[in-house]
Amino acid sequence: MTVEISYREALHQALREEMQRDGDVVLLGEDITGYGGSYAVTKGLHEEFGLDRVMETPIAEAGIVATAIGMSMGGMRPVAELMTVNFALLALDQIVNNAAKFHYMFNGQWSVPIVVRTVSGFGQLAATHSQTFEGWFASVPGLKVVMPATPADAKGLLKTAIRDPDPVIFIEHSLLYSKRGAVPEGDDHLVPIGEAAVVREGGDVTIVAYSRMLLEALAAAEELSAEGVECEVVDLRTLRPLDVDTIVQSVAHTHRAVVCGEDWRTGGFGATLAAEVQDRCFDVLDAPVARVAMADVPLPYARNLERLLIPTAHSVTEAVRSLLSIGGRS
Amino acid sequence: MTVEISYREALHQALREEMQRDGDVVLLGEDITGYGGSYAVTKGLHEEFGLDRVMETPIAEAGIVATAIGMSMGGMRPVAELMTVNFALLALDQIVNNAAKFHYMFNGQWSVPIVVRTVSGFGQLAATHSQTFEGWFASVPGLKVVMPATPADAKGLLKTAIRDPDPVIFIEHSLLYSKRGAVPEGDDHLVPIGEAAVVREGGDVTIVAYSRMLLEALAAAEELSAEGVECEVVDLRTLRPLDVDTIVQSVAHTHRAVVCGEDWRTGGFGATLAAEVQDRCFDVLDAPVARVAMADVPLPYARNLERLLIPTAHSVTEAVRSLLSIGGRS
Amino acid sequence: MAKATSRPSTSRGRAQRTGEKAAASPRRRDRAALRGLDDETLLLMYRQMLLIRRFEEHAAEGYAQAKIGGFLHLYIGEEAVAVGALHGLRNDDHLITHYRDHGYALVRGCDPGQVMAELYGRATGVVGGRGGSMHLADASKHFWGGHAIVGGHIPVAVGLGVAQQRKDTGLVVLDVFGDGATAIGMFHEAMNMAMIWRAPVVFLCENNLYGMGAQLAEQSPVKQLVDRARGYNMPAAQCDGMDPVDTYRVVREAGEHARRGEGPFFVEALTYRFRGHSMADPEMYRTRDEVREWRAKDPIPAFAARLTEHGIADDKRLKQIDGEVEEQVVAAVRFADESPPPDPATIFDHLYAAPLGPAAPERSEIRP
Amino acid sequence: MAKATSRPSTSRGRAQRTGEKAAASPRRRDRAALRGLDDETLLLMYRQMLLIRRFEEHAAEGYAQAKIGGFLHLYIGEEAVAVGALHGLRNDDHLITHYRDHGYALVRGCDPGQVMAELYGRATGVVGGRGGSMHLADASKHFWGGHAIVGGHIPVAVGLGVAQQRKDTGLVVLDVFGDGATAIGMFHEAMNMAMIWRAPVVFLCENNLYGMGAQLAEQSPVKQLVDRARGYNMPAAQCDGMDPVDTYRVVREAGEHARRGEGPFFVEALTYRFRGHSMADPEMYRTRDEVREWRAKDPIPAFAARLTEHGIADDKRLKQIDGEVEEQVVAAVRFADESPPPDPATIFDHLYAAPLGPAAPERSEIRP
Ligand SMILES: Cc1ncc(C[n+]2csc(CCOP(=O)(O)OP(=O)(O)O)c2C)c(N)n1
Ligand SMILES: Cc1ncc(C[n+]2csc(CCOP(=O)(O)OP(=O)(O)O)c2C)c(N)n1
Ligand SMILES: [Mg+2]
Ligand SMILES: [Mg+2]
Repeated sequence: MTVEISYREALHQALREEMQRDGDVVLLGEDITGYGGSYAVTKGLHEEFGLDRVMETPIAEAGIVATAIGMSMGGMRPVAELMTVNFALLALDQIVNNAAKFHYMFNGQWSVPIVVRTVSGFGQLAATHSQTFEGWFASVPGLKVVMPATPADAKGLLKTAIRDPDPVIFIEHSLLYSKRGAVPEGDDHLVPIGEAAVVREGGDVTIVAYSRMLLEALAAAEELSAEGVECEVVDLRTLRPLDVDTIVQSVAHTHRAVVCGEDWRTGGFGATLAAEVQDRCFDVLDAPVARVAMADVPLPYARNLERLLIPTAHSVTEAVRSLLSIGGRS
Repeated sequence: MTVEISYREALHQALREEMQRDGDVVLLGEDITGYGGSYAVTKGLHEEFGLDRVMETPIAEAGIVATAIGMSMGGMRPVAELMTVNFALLALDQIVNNAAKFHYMFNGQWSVPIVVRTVSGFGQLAATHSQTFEGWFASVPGLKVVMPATPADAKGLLKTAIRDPDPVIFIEHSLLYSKRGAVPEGDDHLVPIGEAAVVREGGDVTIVAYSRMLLEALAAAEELSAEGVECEVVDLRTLRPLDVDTIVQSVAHTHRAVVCGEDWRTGGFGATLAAEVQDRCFDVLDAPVARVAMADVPLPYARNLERLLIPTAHSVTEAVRSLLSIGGRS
Repeated sequence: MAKATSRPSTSRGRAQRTGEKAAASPRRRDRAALRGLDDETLLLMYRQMLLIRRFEEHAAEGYAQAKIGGFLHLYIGEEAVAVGALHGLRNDDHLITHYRDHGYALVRGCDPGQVMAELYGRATGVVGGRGGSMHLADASKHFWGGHAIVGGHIPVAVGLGVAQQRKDTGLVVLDVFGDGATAIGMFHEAMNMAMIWRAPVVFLCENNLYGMGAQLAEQSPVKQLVDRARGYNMPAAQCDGMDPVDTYRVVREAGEHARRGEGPFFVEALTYRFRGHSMADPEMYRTRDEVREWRAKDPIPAFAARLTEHGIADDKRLKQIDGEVEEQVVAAVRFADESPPPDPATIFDHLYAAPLGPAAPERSEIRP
Repeated sequence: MAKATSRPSTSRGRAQRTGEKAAASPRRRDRAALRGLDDETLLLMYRQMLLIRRFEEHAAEGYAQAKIGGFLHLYIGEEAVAVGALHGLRNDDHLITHYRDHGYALVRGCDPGQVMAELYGRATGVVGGRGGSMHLADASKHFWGGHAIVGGHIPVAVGLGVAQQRKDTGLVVLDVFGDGATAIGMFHEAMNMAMIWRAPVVFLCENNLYGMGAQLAEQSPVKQLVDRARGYNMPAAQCDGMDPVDTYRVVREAGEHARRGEGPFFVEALTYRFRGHSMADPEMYRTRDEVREWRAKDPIPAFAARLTEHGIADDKRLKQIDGEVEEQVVAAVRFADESPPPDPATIFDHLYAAPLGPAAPERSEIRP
């Protein structure tokens, strides 16, 4: 049995259910109480669980993540919210040097079971507020990085992340919050971290995507299908640990791959994917791994410029078409 | 005419000469005066130029970079020192959101002519003190990223970086400070930012390296040459803007590439290079682009473990040999 | 206002003390409070507050019509702070602010048309449509922006201040931020460094009682933000941020302190934003009563009343100013609306100040 | 010691006041200062200070012999702080420190052999040779490490403190850092948050007058670091960090304040490191005279003299302790030296606490 809810509601349910299940689960972050959460995900939770379990914090991103880390060492299961992923830069030392490393560097004496919920996205927010850094997070050993595209995965992965003993960077997408989708009913819907999903089958090109770009990829696949090009679409869902086998298996029969993301082309997660795929699939590739990504420029405010830069379904179809124009190798 | 000096001395000379040349050039950083600089690069400069031009700062990495940015807006040419690149995480917001973006987001009204000198390297310093993040810096539009391998480049590039109107992340290497090499005499030795150098010619494999890995690459090339394998070694010197043409030209005649770095394999600069090279050189590649990089794990303290993980000439020869074992495509 | 006090005195405190000892009528006292400023300046202050108010009312409309996108943070209710503070300093003193920056841009002399065009994302905007509401700037006027990372610009001002010192410009830096920003690490690093280097910086904290929805009272261990300055041994004072003249006085003294080479000064302006944090704010975190109470202190009618009471202007003159300002803003909106969007061909301009040479990978990646 | 004072009183200040009013001889006063503690505890304190001293002398040798690598930060001269502070708290109170952590590890009860083995990078080290000198830890003893990013652990302690509160453990957190760390943003965020949440945290700042080579006097706008606490309205006190008993008293009071639910407390321990910052320090930034002056206050002979003077131990007993400690340390060195290095096959262990399943890319990348 499923029920149709929004991505926002799915996340809200995940938080609420896990807080009901486990008294050690607490939320902390900026404006998550009275303001209602800047994207309204936590709305009402402070009324239900009280201000001890939904902790309003001052504006201090490093301090928020550090507090979560310390709380987890004290036996709790904190879910820290960083209002947007742009502000995560201020907490990067805490994430990279503390959260990601404690378990390893202290020889397994304790782990850091925190979730850092944050959000990427656009909307004429200009240069400093329109970035996304999943490629950076995904390069850090010790972190897990999750970026769900659908309400079902948002709910199932957030619940899994909260129960996971390792630090999980959970990146939502502002343009997905209102999207609706079927979610399994009940409070035991869990989606494993580290497993990609083939969400559309096809034999001509593999499109690897996650978060909002999954929707763009699916739209592109639909359009291309009408032209007779069948795309296989892989939703990564988890960026670290990367389910590279699922990608490799797909590319093994499509011989072509387009990897999609919203971070910068140079050094973004697409580069990580392209490097990995060309390494493991060299013999079967008929064309270079193509990347759909943000051009290497800060995002300007003006609507027309922003629209030119944000990757869309159109960018994906273009990339697929240009790949197909490259002759097979054999 | 050249003179043989150390990498440390070359950097020292560059700072000293530029400070003599331009009264707006000032240094700021932790322990760069009385302590003598943690790697002794700035030693004695505060005595020569006074504490107004060699400014000791408190321990506040974000504040240091921000101060440098503000000083540059006030018409100065600050060179900020972050004691090691590990601590740069604390200043990343300043680097990414301010230094890299002001020129673009304020429509070219002003630029941010700062140099952030910092250093990567190893020496049983354990997990938090043995990282390097050039792949991250190099992914940021608006930054220039320089990593010299030789005393001549260290001097020439630092002088250019100081005169450059854009923010330059200048990453030295702790294991290179005592290495000596020939440096052109006189105070007009400049090396342009954005130009790679082919430092050894060969027809079998292209090895792309920078900073300490260049030395390892050259040692590997020497060893392989004895076996009849001729490597072409490209010293990137600048990571952003990337001189991709030089790499592409080399790969066009070697058909194979190994890219070398010390940051993590997943998401490190090697991934950026591999993604770029497979994209531009697909038709000429006889094997996947191989990466020599740090394994995806925090560096442990114990000497034996550290030695296993740090990439060396041996890692490069292994990578080259395994590439050569892959049959040509045609 | 005490200098380098360990217990910072407040301008309000001083006003009270004056009140105690003197027998002067409230009206006499207030006239005295205006006396430092000539009528023209007072009228200019009024005009500027009104310009901000009308400008933002029209901006709110533009936002409702989706002509303005992204975040729009209105300054309505806080106008007296920007107006008073900038009158307390030289026109070429340096200015750097957080994202709630329309007021500062307008008072500093940016053309309202170009500011509105920026909000509209047009090529004629002060930063060419690249920055929007949060990133106004005009370096030629020593206005270094509009910054959207809370706290991120605070230490930049210290560097600007050090440069004034080194270059002996005689200028100071006005560094504006909100109450919420005092919790972040960069605020601390900036306050500390400014004191160590005696940088000529006036830290102006606009205490409007809220972060977004976070109440200062619950998010700060000190009741008065001037107390934050004590941890740095930095002199500090409060001013009435609903009164441009009180703000002017305190900031002027702070600025002169810095200009004399005595180092930084912290000013807390007590104020209130009448609108939500941004246009997206559901405003569930404060009561209508509280908002009503503060609206009763609206700086514009209050100042108008003082101007007429003291015969500096009559109602007619004020109405005239009102009309002129409205006209100016309507023209600004028209200018914005008629301006073209930025040319896509410029999209990679100004990524670097130096030509990149042959490498220039950025340019080759345009795939619009 | 005043609670929640705006002007923090110092333990020294108090001692002076006592001195003023009383006619007691210095010796009587000092006996009184020791009285809270029984002879056994006092002797244990002595033994622990000595253990740290001897341990580090041997560690310095190990470093000279290249058996120890990386950074080695000696605590010699500062022993009284760790000893006094930990006696002031419960054995299971939480402890988190910066990288200058040998003293805390030893006093908290980590086996000297395992600590030395850690410095030697051996499998038998407290963290299996992965951390070295800067990263000692034993979670079973509630000792959460040794941390090498200046300031990075300070706010972690706040979270630990909040957890004690929520779980009502009755425990407090001792959060140790240096004078230099008070400049960094994370210190500020931690102090602020701890006050907002009334977290049971004792912030113990070891003021040894220097960062690496940076003099506190030049790098801080406040002369006494207790003044930093004023910006947070946090109660604070100084203690004599060359005296384990004074440190004990102040930290105990601070701890009880926190344990009673009254929130955090800031303690500034006035101390001095006799050696360089790390073994690599050329020590050009301070004079021999200054070092000599402080060495004259060496806490170990000073404490020994008090013990004998008050008849708590005679020279023979102290010598015996000396011998026992030396033996213990020699055994520790032997243990370290004879221990095997970590097994390379473990190199990817504990990267994650949860099994990664089929994906597990990390493991496949071992290329040793
Ligand atoms: C580092 C950072 N964290 C969070 C935010 C989101 N945010 C924008 S404004 C704001 C509140 C700031 O409040 P205050 O400093 O009081 O300024 P005000 O808006 O009241 O003028 C927050 C939390 C941000 N922009 N930057
Ligand atoms: C964020 C950061 N910046 C710089 C350093 C380099 N560093 C290590 S110790 C130190 C001085 C710290 O001094 P203090 O806090 O007084 O502690 P002490 O060593 O005197 O005990 C510095 C600058 C670091 N480890 N982390
Ligand atoms: Mg505010
Ligand atoms: Mg110190």
